[in-house]
Formats: sequence, C-alpha cells, structure tokens
Amino acid sequence: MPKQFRAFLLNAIVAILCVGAIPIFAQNQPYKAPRAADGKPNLNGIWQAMNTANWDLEGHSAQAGQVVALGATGAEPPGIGVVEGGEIPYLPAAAQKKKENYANRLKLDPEVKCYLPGVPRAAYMPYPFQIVQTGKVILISYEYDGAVRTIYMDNPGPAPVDSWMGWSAGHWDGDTLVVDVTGFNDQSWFDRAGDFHSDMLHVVERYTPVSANVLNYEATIEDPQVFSRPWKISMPLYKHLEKNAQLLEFKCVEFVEELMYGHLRKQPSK
Amino acid sequence: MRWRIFWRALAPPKKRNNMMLRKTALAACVLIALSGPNMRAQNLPRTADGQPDLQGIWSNATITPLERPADLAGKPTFTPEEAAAYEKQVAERSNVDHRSANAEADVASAYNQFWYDRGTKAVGTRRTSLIVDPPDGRIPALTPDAQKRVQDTRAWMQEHATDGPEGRSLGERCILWATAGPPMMPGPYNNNFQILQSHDRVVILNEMIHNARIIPLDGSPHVASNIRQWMGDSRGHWDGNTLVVDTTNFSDEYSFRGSDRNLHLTERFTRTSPDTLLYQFTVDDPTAFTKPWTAQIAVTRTKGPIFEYACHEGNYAMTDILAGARAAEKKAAK
Amino acid sequence: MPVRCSASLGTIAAFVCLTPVYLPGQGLPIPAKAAKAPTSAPKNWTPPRTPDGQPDLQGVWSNSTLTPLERPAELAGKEYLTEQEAADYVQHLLQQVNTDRRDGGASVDVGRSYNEFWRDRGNNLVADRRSSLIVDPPDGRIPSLTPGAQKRLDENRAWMREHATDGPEGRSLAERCLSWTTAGPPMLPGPYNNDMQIVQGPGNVVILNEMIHDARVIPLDGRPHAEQNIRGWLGDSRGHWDGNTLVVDTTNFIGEYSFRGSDANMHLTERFTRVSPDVFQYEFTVDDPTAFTKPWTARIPFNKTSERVYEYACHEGNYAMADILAGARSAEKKK
Amino acid sequence: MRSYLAMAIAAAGLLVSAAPVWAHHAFAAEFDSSKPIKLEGTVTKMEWINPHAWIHIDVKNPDGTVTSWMVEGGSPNTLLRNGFTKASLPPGTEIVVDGYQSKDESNKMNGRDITFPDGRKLFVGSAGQGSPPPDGKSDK
Repeated sequence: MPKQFRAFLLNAIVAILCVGAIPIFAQNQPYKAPRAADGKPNLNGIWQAMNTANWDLEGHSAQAGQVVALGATGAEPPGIGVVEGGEIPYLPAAAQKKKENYANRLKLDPEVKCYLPGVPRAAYMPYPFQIVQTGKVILISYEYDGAVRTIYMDNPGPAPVDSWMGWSAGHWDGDTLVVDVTGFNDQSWFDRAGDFHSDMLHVVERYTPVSANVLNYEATIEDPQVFSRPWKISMPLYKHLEKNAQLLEFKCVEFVEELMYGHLRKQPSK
Repeated sequence: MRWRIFWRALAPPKKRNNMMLRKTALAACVLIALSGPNMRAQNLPRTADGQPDLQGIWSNATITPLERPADLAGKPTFTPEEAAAYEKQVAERSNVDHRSANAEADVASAYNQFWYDRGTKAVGTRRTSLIVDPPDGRIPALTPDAQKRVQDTRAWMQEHATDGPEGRSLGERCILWATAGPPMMPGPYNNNFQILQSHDRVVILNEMIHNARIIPLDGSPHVASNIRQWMGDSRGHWDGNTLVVDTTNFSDEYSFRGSDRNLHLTERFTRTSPDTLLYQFTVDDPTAFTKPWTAQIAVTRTKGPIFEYACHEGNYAMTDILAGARAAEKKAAK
Repeated sequence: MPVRCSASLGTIAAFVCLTPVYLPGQGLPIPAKAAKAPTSAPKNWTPPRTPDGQPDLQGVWSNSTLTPLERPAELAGKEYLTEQEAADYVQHLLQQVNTDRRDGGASVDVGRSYNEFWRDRGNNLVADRRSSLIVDPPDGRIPSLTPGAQKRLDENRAWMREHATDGPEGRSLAERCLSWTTAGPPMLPGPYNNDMQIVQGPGNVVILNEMIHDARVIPLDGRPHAEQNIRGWLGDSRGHWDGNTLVVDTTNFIGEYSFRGSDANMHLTERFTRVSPDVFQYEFTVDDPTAFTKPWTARIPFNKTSERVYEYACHEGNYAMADILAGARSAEKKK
Repeated sequence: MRSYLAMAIAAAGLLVSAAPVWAHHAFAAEFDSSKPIKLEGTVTKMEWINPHAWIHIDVKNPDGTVTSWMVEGGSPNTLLRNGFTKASLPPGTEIVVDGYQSKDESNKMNGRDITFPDGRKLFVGSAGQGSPPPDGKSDK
C-alpha cells in the first residue's frame, strides 16, 4: 500500500471516528456552567422554585383551605411531590407527631407566624431568593421574611449555638455547590403539612447548574431522632429573567401582630 | 362531609328513577357510522408524528341505554324494524314539549325540547345496551360492602338533601359532571368532546364541565397513590391503532355507579371511519363490583366548536335550592 | 389603624453613648480568641480589589464607638477633644452607662436591665476625637425639623405615649422587631451587635446587618429605582462607584419609617471608602426637605473584625411583646 | 490633670444617667420596679435566642416544693462573639439572679444581675470587639 494512501486512509478513519463521536460526546458531556471571576461556576442570580413543595413535600391532592373566608385563594394546590421514593421515612413516634402537626397546622406552622423558614424550606418557599457569590462566602438573601444565610467556604467549625437558618459550610464538588448545614433549632418545619425535625437535623444541599437558567437543587435530610434513614428531595430552581428583577421586602412581622398579640390588645372601655 | 358523593344523580331514589331514565338514558345520535364497513388500517388518517389521528370534535349522543332494560332481557340486538320502532317510541316519550297533566311530572320535564341534544338514534349496531360485557348487558352486582356504602350514602343524601351544598349531587355542585367522566357517557345535552394530540400527549376536552384531561403517552408512571383527583390520573399508550388510557387515583368522594377509590378504568379509542370512533371502557374495581364490566359507545364527528360551560359561575340554582329549603323551614316553624 | 410611630424616637436620645466595662473576676471559661489584626494604615496604601476589579470592601465590620451622633450641649463649640479631654470623657461615659451599677433607685435600676457582659459598645471615641459623628452642619447637631415635620413628630409621640401598652402598635418599631434603630439605613453604633458584613457579587453589593438580619442587596448596574409606590422599611437602594468610593442612594422609604424625624421623602446617600486594611470610612447624608430644614451628614469609621455575623431572630423569640401587653392587661384588671 | 470639660460633663452626668438605657425594649414596660426579687436556683436550660436570652431556673421553696422561673438576659450574640457557646451554661449550674418580676406577675423576671453563688459574674468577656483602638489613626 502506498504510503500516501495509507496516510489518507488513516486520516479518513480518524475523521470518521471523530465525526461519529462528536454527537455522542456532546450528549454525554455534562453542562458546563459559566464562570465567576474567581473561576468557580457562577450561581449568581435571583432564583425560585416552581412547585408546591412548601405546601407538602410529599405528593398531594388539592384541597380546601383552612380559612373559609379565603375561598379559592386559600385553597391548597396539588403537587406531584419532591421526595425521592415518595414518602418521608418517619420513625413511628415521629409519624404520629407529624399527623398532629398536620391536624393543627393553622396554629402550629411557623410560617403562619412569620418565623424564619429554616433549611431546606427557604429554597422552595413561594418567594424568590438571591445568591451572591464570592470566594470566601456565598450569601443567600431570601425575600420571605428577609431571611438570610451566609455560607462559609472556609470551614467555620461547629455551630456555636442553634439557630433557625442553621450554620452553613460550603465547598465545590466539580460544578456543584455543596452546603453542609447543621446547628438547627427544633422550631422550623419543612412545609405547611407539618413535616418537622429535631435539633439533630443535618442537611446537605447540592446546587448544580444544569443549563443557563436552571439549577438542580437537592437536599439530603438526616435526623436520627425523627427519621429512620436519610432521605432526599430534589427539584429545579429557575432563574428570574425579568428586566431589573430584584428582591423586594416581605417583612411579614407586622402582618402577624394581630394574630399573635391581638388577644392582649386593650379592649375599648364600655 | 365525607358523603359528598354524587350517587344521587346517577342512581337516584326509586321515585325519580323514571325521570332520570328519560333524561339520561334516552340518548341517541346522528349516527351513520358503524353501519358501514370499518376503515382499513392503511387508510386511517395519521398525525404528522405518524400516530393514528383521533383529533376533532366528537359527540357520543345516543338513545341506547347503558344497561339493557328489563323488558329486553335476553335480546342483545334489535332487528332494523325493532330499532326504528324503539327510536320512535323514545322520541315520543322524551318529548318534554308535551305538557303533562300532572304538575310534578310537568315541572320535572323542566323546559322545551329545543334545549336538549340527546340524539334520536340507537347505536348503529342496534345493541339494546351500551354494556357489552357481561353478556346480559347489566352492571354486575356490587360487593356487599359496596352495597352497604351506596345505601348509606343514599340515605345520607336523602336525609340531608337540602341541608347544605354537600347534600346536592356533584353535578348540581358543578364539581363533576356525571356523564363527563371518565368514563364518558351520553347525556341529555352537550355530549361533545374534543381530542387533540401532540407527539406524547393526548388531550380530551369535555364540554361538560370544561374538563380537560392531558394524558401522557411517554410511559411515565402514575402519580403517587396519595394524590387523588376527581378525574383520577390518566396514562395512555398505543395498542396498534387503538389509544388505550388507564386511569387510577380517583378521589375517595368520586363514585361511578358504585365504584370506590380502587377503580381502575381502561378506555380504548379506535378510529373506525373518517367520522366515527369506537369508544370502549372497562370498569375494574374488585372492592366495588363482583366482576369487571365493559361498555361500548359509537362516537360520531360533530360540528364545533366546544363552547364554554362555566357551571359554578352561573350556579344560581344552588342558592335557590338552599334558600327555598330555609324559607320552607321558616314557614313550617310558624 | 392610627399613626404608627417612627423608629424609637422616644428613647433614641438615651443611647447616644453607651459603653462597655471590663470586669475583674472570672466567669464561665472563655475559649481562646483570634488575635486582632493591626489597624494602622501603611503609607501609600492601595485598596485591594475583588477578582472583577472593584475596590474590595468585603468582610465583617463593626461601628462600635462611644462618640455620640450629636455633639452634647456641654461640648458646644468644641469640634475636637484633646487627648486628655477624650480620656476624661470616655471615663465619664463609661461610668454613666455602666449597667452593673445599682444606684439611683429601683425605677432607674430596672431600666438598666441587665449586666454589662451582654453588651458590646466599644470603649473609645472615634480616632480623630471629633465630639460628634455629625460633620455637617458644623455645630454637630441635626438641623431643626420643618414645622410640618415637628407637628407630625409631636403627634406621633403623644399617640405613642397615650397608647403605649394598648397593642403592638404602641411599641417602638424595634420592640416590634420591624426595624432596628441602628441598623438603618443609615447605620449607627448601638450598645450591642454592631456588626455588619459586606459581600460583593458581580453587579451588586450586599450589606448584611446583624440587626435584625436585614440584608440589602444593592444593584450596581445603573438600573433606576423601583417605582414610587413600592415602599420598604429599608427603602430601595442603588449603588455606583465614585473612584474608590461606593456610593449608595436610597429612596422609597415606607411612610411609617422615620429616621430622626424623616418622612417618606428621605433621600439617603451613603459613601463607603476603604482607608486602610482594617478601616473603611462610612459617611451618610440625609436629605429630606419636607422633614429637615437642611441636609445633614455624619461620618463613622467601621473597623474590621474577625468575628462572624450571627443570626438575630428577633420576632421569633420576642416574648417581651406578649409580656409587656400581658402586664398592662393584668394591671388593668387589678384596678 | 482633669480638663475643664470633665467638670462640665460631671455636672450634666446625673441627669443623663437617669435616662433609660436603650436596648431592644423598654424594660420598665415589661418589669415592675416595685417588685424586686432575688433568687438562687438551678439552671434547667438556657434559651440562646434573640432579642433576649432566657435562662430557666428551678428554685427550691422552704417547704421543699420547686418553682420554675424564667430569667431574661440580653442578646446572646454578644456572648457568642466572646467565645461562649450553647454548651457554656450547662443544666445543673447554680446561679443567683437579682432583678424585677414581670408586670403580668407570672414567674418571669429580668436578670438584672446574674452571678454564681460566690458573687462572680456569670459571663465575663472582653467587650469592645471591633471598636477603634485608642491610638487609632485610621480616622484621619
């Protein structure tokens, strides 16, 4: 075989292989997020979940609301559920408590009282939140109740005290921001359906860019006092693309004063 | 509240039975189709995706009753002469323009014939019932439990008929239309539905009461079993040229002829000519019925469009019924 | 609902200068703490930059200081103190606000609330020994209110006194956990938790004030303010760079918010200039022609701290609101 | 040498010190200055919450029964910055609280002074984090 021909054949084979390989390669290649100035994936932006996980993490049908006067505006919208495997693996006593929580949710849900949402609930409240990313810290500001978290990218050590929003330590796993959250109090709920936790709660969040305007959000939830095993929720978070999108104030404390203190109000003298 | 079941509309107390029979079972259709030979598969219209094309606006109006009437027992089909006689008889019986001598019967006829659209023909096969299985053309017996549940519900509904909205039928409450289903049954009017197809979804838009089912064809599983809906949760697939739709996850409060939450409904849609569909449904619910049962309805192409049926928005009747009951109570108290 | 009162106007004058006290003796053991960084600026110092080239203001900062916002009457005409005067003044202030004191009778004592170890006021005046944080007007005092604003303020005060314990609206915005007097904007030093964190993202700056977990995300992209009918307790902030200085304009304040008598027309301008590795100069100008007879400006240094900003969940633990109202109801019953 | 200024401000001092000390809330609104109270008890828990920390104590009565009290403190964040943690005040610790009972006459009081039985202050830290040093030049 002439040398030139052999070279031509080789080139041709390589070319065919390459051409054939490109589409396959492109399909399997994970999305590569645009970079921030420090070379990390850029998660900056205003994000929001588009689901009804805040009503109930598990799949649920629509149903009438708790307040008659609100009519359809207070009714509970349905949702296919965000829990992997469908059900939250409660320990028996905890399952009973969840039931009681649900039955008394109008009275007990911390959201009703405008309390801080905790994690992961903050991520799927029906309000936007903004990620502001720097090398040392990543700050997340939530519109609901002005809640805020600082994620320390240098290990901050153990939480000094329990808090509503927990104590967040972050690191990068490839293009995924992984946040290890501990130091929770036992006051927050996961949703309006009474799903709850103890102060042993440990949450690992994963934020993964999957396209220009979508993050995949996952949270693994562990709490040996309440659950028989760790369990996971996952959902997409969507970027707000409106021109001049910004967080506005939802300082709800004022909206719940009558609810919380109305019974202590001075009665008009008769 | 638990008894929000619309049994009343479908299997009402004896006294109203005749009226109901007149109103619902006396359906007919402008049917021509099934008399002709079925279309050959290769002549079936196809969508751009290559699926059998079921799209269009269809009517299932027919006068053939769901169950075979007792006087036709043992007679699964009419001769053509018998069919013509039956059509004539039904037309006369159901003509509400005749003013009845009895005021109660007269008020039950409600309003002129021109409001109705029942069809005037028996199905083209001249069957004497829509039910094709079991062969006697009757709904199989309920299980003892289901029988008890149905009786309890009926009793509750009778006792609380005008106490509040829960005592009224689901149809009167504009929650669900008895004939809109699923499954879809012929009714006295607005028997229209539209089918639309995309590459992996089929939509069945029923005029009553503006219900649209969007049915995935992509092999995705049913939603979680604790998600319950009035129209259930439907998943479809193609079996040759037939669209098969499985529906489960029905609401606890929904009952089709005595069914309960375990109802597994299978619907089959087969295009049989340019202007006809064969619609077949099988009800399988072992906790409610002693065996599964199947009905077939010939569906014909009809003129559109589907109009808006905003039931709840204009439902003065609910207020009137309850206000009437309160007024009667006041009078009785005097 | 009747008029709501402005931010703690009744009590504001009192915290002009509060102070820490170093106490001898041992309490519960304290873990070792990180040493503080040196604070003096090297000569020809250039401010550091963020990866995308902006002057870097990031970190946790504290504005604790004993220097009062307004020049006290007894220091009238004295813009700067000598070293000796400053030392005496500090000593005086420390003694004055020491909450470990038990003198003065029960009604004064109950007002001091609790031990000094809960506080973190700073123990120094500002470094140049200016006798007020206000630098303009030169007398170091807030300009007088317009007649309209004065009337509004008097009415609010009277309403607050009359309805002090009728319901939550009679309490200050801070007691209601709605708005913190010193968290602003603008930010002032207070008796504790004087910490804030600055985070700079692409196209924005976040100012996270520990009190009361208020985070302002400030766009730097030149967009206009939100429309006029969108109002907030923190207003609506827009920032831009003026050389190495971050300038933040804030408008759209909610009508119920009042900073020292301001109203919904307040235009607040804040300027942040890094002057050394450990200090940035914070200057704010209050311009509100319907409230003040002229604009006024104050300057406060922020010092870098190695501490972290902690959660301050004010409303969630606000037993005090229920206790105050319950106390009033129980007193009524007794009558 | 004391400055003329020191004399001037000393004269003004008495007036100023009578003014309420600003904090999250007006203490006189919540607590009753006519009901001073001093208790020795055992810590059952401390709520490290804002705007005020609350220390729960059990107090033994002369007849052997136990009464539970809630004692209000300041913002715990200051303590955190001084290195204390939620483990710093374990249940079982004996403390003495001196303060005023709440106006609704429930078993709540402000912990005006909180000490150990031997008189030592409960929490002692280095206040003044972040304040400028006396010789700071950075303000110029």
